Amino acid sequence: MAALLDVKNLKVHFHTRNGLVKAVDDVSFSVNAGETLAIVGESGSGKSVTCYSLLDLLPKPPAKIEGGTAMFDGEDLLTCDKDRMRHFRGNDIAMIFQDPMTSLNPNLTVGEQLIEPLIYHPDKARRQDRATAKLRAIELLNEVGIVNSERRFDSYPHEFSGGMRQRVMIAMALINEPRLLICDEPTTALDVTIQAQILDLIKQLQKSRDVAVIFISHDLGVVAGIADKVLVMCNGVAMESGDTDKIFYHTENDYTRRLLDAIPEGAKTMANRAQSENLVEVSNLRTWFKDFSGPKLNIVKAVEDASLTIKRGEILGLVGESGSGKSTLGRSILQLAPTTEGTVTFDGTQLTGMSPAKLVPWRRRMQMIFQDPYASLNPRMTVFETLAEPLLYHGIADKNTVTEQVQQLMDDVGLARGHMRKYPHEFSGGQRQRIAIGRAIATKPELIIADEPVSALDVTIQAQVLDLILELVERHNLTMLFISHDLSVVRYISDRVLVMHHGVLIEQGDTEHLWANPQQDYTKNLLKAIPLADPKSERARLSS
Amino acid sequence: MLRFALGRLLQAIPVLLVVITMTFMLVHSAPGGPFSADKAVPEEVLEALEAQYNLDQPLWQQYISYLGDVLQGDMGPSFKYPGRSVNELILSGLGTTAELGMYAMMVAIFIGVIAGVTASMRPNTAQDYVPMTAAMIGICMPSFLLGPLLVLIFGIHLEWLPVSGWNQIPGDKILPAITLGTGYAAYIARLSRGGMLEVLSQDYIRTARAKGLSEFLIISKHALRGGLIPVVAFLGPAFAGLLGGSFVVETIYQIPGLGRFYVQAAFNRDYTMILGTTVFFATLIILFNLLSDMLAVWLNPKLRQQVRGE
Amino acid sequence: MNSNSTIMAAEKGTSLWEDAWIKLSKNRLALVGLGLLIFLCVISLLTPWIAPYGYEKQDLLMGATPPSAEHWLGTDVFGRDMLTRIMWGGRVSLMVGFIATAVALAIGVVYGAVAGYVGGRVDAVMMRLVDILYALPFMIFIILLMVVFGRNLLLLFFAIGAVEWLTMARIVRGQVMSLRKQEFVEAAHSLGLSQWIIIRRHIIPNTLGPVIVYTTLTIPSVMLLEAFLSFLGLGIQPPQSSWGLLINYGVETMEEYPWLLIFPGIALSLTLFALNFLGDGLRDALDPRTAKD
Amino acid sequence: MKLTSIASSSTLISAIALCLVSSLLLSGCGSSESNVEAGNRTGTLHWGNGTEPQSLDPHIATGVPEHHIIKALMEGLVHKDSESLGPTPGVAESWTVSDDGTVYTFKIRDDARWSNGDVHNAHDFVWSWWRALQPALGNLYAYMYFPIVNAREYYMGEVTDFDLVGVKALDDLTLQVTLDNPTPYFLQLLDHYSMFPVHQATLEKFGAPDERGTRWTYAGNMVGNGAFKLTSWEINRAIEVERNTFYWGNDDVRLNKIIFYPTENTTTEERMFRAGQLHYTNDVPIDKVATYREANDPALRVTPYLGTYYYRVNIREPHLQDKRVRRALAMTIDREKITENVIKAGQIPAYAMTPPNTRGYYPPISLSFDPEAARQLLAEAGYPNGEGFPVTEILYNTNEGHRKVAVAIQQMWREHLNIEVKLLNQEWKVYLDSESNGDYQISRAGWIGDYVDPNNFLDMFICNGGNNRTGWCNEEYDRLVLDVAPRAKTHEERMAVFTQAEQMLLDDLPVLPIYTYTTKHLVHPSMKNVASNIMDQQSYREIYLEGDQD
Repeated sequence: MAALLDVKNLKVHFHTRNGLVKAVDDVSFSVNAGETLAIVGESGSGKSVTCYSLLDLLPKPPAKIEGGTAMFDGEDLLTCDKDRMRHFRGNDIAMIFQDPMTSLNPNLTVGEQLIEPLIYHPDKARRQDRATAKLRAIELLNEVGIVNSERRFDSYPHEFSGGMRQRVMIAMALINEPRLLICDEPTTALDVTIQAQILDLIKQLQKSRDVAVIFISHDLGVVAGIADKVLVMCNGVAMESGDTDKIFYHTENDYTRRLLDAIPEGAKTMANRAQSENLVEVSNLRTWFKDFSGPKLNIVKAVEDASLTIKRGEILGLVGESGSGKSTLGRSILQLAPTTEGTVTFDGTQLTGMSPAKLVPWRRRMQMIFQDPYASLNPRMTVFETLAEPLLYHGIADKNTVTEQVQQLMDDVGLARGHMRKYPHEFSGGQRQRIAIGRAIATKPELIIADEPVSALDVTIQAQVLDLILELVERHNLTMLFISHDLSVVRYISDRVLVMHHGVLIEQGDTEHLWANPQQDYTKNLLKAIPLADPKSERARLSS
Repeated sequence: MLRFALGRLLQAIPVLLVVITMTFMLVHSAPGGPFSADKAVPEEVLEALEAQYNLDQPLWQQYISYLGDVLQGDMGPSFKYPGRSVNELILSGLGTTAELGMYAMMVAIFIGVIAGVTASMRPNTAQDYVPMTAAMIGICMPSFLLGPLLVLIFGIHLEWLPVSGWNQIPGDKILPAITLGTGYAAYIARLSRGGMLEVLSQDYIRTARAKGLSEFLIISKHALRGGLIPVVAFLGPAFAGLLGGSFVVETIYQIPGLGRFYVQAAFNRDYTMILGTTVFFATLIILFNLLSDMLAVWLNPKLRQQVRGE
Repeated sequence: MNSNSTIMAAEKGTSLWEDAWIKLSKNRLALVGLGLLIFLCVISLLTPWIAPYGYEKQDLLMGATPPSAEHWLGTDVFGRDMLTRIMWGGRVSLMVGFIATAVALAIGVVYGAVAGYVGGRVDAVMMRLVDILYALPFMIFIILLMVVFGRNLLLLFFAIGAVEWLTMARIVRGQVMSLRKQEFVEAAHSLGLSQWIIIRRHIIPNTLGPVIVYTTLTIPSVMLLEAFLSFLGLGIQPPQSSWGLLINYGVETMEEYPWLLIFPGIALSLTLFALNFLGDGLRDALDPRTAKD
Repeated sequence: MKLTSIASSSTLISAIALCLVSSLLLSGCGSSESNVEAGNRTGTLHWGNGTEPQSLDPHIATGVPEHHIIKALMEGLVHKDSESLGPTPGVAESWTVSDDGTVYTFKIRDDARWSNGDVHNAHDFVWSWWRALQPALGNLYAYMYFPIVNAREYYMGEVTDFDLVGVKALDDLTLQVTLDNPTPYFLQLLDHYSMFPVHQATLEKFGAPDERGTRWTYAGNMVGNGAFKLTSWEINRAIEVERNTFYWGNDDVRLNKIIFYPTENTTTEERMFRAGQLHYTNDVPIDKVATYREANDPALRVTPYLGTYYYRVNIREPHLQDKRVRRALAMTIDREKITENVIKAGQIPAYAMTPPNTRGYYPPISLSFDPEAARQLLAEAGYPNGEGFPVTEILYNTNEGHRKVAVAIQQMWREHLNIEVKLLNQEWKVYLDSESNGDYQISRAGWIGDYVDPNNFLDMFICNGGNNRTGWCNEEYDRLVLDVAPRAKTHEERMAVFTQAEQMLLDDLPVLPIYTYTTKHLVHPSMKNVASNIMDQQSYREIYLEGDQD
């Protein structure tokens, strides 16, 4: 039988002011009804572009489809006119996007957005009035697992959690009973536990509706469970494609291999260098925020009564899902967030209640690495300026020595010296994070608090940065609080682990010990939810 | 919401007090009294007059008594127009100016938003540059130039519209509204363009597209809401400024509005009138800033619910 | 991205401004604007030597003649050569425009940045102060200035700066409020940098975009404001003149002697466009994220 | 970026496009019938009246705009003939003057009524004049009464009993006024609004008689004795007066209604006229006058005005104390050029303070444009070829016309005397302040006569006179103007005295006369019986409108 969607030799080029970029170069694949194709690749591999081009969602210019065909049910998506395309969109082919936070219009109720495909249906015949559309929508909301959906129908997106929003997105995609569902990294922005649920949901729905699914992801672990076929892309070129087991168990392609290897697995390989002495002692720390954003002030209890110690030389992992308050805890320790109660002691000195001026010498000794390497670098400062600033400010270097020291740092974090005068935007995410790390270690600190330093990076890059961090910790004899939502990463890097939930530290222990027998149910669930790059076990887990 | 508004209004009180005090000192230290004229005014007459308006009292006494009156909502008698109270004069002009301001705003928003949205739909194409360049000119086109131009074209030569007055609808409202509105239209165009560009790059617009909605729906239903928030923020100050700045237009078109009083009062050294109008406009500025902030809150569902939740 | 110039830049070790220049020099429109401005400035500087007539040389019998061979842009009611008047007017207008705006810029940016960055009560107080200044009767204020300090150009700059900086402050404040929450500012904070350094190095440079755009719009309106102040007696006195004044007089007689309005108008508009193109160019150039092409 | 070039070119287009769009939106809603057409139909006169009147109380009002309106609402004992300006009967149907010219006896017409129908008799005048002389009222024109016996004394509080003031009601219809001296122009004064009667009952209804600005002048409250009565007063919009049916001369009045518009912006006023919104404009923008003249459009009416435009010289300034310097300055002002080429509005060059033919008075001619002689004088004064002559400042209040004259004169002095002259314009009130504080060197000034008599121009310059402000003082001059002239027996003798006095003024030149004012109006052809006289007085009783014009 003919495949539902058959893409042949797709070529998409971007004509930017910086010249031509071959985003997708001669890629072919096909999907049948009821089948799931996973397109895997790192950022810039062209996996998303491939799918956007199918629905003509690319900004033109700069994008231009240079060639190829995409036969959907006998019609070429690439050549059909706008009106025809509107018939496909949301009707035969639906799409789910990566970030549910931004993919829903914050100004409209979810209900309104849900029924739009029905009430504004491209062909008048199939349009429905609001009332019937609403019933349909509510029914779907139930189906995707949103409780008391009648009431939720009139709520706004911000009233839903990330996972819930993604469910809404899915409902929205399915409302016109599409035959092809394109999921663009639908779980990347979600916590592990939620991710598992969503994957589950998608798989069920596909079974029940017998739709074709294209599942885009950068994480082989995620797709292992649900994909029938896998297409691996890199720099716009198809590296390898075939059915899942083949790709995972007998791949011939080095790139695919590298992807698989990059997935952090197993315990930390390095020795625990923790010393007896406590570098940081936190007792009964409490951080509350006054939220002025609204006309009405409401108090956010980000951290409740946290007590912990960080031993000199150890890497302490801090895991928790988004909103658990782990970042706030980190910032509170550095006195970047105003603490409400409790004390933070650094190397025997109490930091809480110190005046900003007094803190300056201490700040030099404790640094932070932020999650988003894009936002954490001043876009108007070159690498040199960024790295030189702390050196000069803290008098570590002077005018003459600064250049050399900066180059030192760049060597340390593995950046080519030639790039010294470049601006952040000229670097890839990984390189940026290296710059950020460089800035953090510039002041020769003793403590570094790393807030999700790798979660914004591709797997392969992630692996490199993790190794870099370990290496630096070794060389500079650093103490580190490593905050992450990704348990595999935490396990890979940290000696000891704290688990945080709703602003409270619920469990802690040596990493392997905790992995072996977690006490709290919450922790157990977390550990269960970790996706593995092993189709068989994953399938088992999902179907269970 | 109430608490929010009340808080802001409380802040306004000291502001107004300072405004009154500073203005009071300004006007009383300005050269030339309210009664100086090119024909010499005999001493005894001058004394008689100053006695009539307690100008013979020491300054601080005048200040205290003035404050007292203002607190009771009485802005005192006008010096320039014997027998007319400042309240009376302000009231007589307020309606007109407010009306003028409203029409001007309507023009500004209508033209501005359309131009801005059009421009934002195809950035960096002629469809963008043309309205934006026009906007640039509009911003810098002084109304003392635009006004006469319009009058000559539409009033004198084409004879489509009256050249002055404030009696018929819409006849003699149109030219003033355009003259006063253009500058603001231009600003709004720039703002709405910026806002729309911002919003159109959002993911949820892409979602809407993927849903198969028509471009029109996407713009009107999904984009405008968020895209016009900067405009909303601008409206408050703009409207206040527009009322204050209506002087030129009111003079060109012989409109009996507040702007003329505001300026004439300064020229006439009509102390009470200057104070009155100043206080009045200060209050307007504060009120409208508050209003547009509240509107902005209202447009944001998240904040709105917090308000409801209260 | 276009690597050559970047690498070159890297070796040469360019600063933000040098980069800006590299990029600006590649932006044709901006260059046109810049050229035009320089041209206007040079003209005004050389006016005393190159002006075809004396700027106050009257010929009452030649009053208000349209453009002709000996008077390219015609003459005003006193028979003074319009071209000369405009050239001399340019000296005043450009000087007022640039200096006054610079004053407004300096005050506004710093004030707004501080208010926005410190936030909280300080911000509230500072902004209320702005409200107050907005509310005060400008004309009386000017008249007083004039009486207290007498007339001179410096005062003019001060007076104009005193009003123009208010809006500037508001714009900058808005920008800073959003910047303050950005991670790189927090990073700078975690490095222990002092507030002032953070404002100077991390906040203000990132507000440049809107500030530049607003500035390009301010300069022309400042030139017009100058005319109004001159009417109140502050600022320049006849027979000296400025574009603003010339335009004001021109409006009076725009039916009888249109050229008295058109030519000064053109001069002002030219400046306006030049500024606008240059402004947009600068904004892009000063934003490293836009490629250097 | 490339496309921007398109943009810049299409700028104008788009600007125009904007205009067009807007015009389309609003085309078709032009007003059908113009004010003038409607007015001609209904006998309504649309009158441009300068600024918004401050007050319509004849004893408080000061300006010309007020004058125009009050003249419609009230009248005095006599009128001025709109051509000869000679006295004609007003509320008084006749009068007699004693041989020594100091006692006037007026016969009030028995059909005189107030606009509310009340009887109007001699007692009204006595009361009104008593009121007008109350110091608390702050009547700027009180001096109009000063020829009357004891009026000045009463006003100054030296006399407290009003019965001693020379005004008596012999009976209901007979009013007797006694003067200190024969005052030939006294009858004229009676036509000045400051001597108009006011309705006692109405005033007392709305406050104390000497209370400033009560509401008795509001529409609905006001009761007058003029040909029209106030029907509406909308601030900054319009003042409407309608035919007063109780007016004794009502039968001769032909207008039914007059609407006075506050048109302080002459440019706008002129456009209103062109758009048919006005029958009569208060003024004409100076730049427009020339245009109308060249087109010799009959609408333009330019008439000499009883007023002089001149420069005050501050005698207190060291280098201006020398009268040779002042003469030199006076002689290098090319008045013809100024009137012909600069203001071009038919003004007449003035070489003396008093305008020519002020009730038969012609000022002495001793001044002329003579740069040669001027340089000579300046040299004698110690400034050969202007060397060492201090920088001198001309002060004027912000105004297009003043600016033009000043710029021209500045240039003339530089050219002919080679002296450095600066201009200084100030906002009106500031200018008044500096001038009355003597804080100027040379300042622009103007004087409009209150009544047609040289006295009104010459008594300004008595020592420390309120309107002198030059610091010039000459006892002999004062004696002539204050003592000799009033006692003069015959008209000729009196004029001779004034000539002598003015000659002194012209010898010393504390003021530099520049030109005699003209009044400039645009008059719609349908407006008939428009008077043209040096007082710029219109008689609404005579004006009428004729439809179907143009």
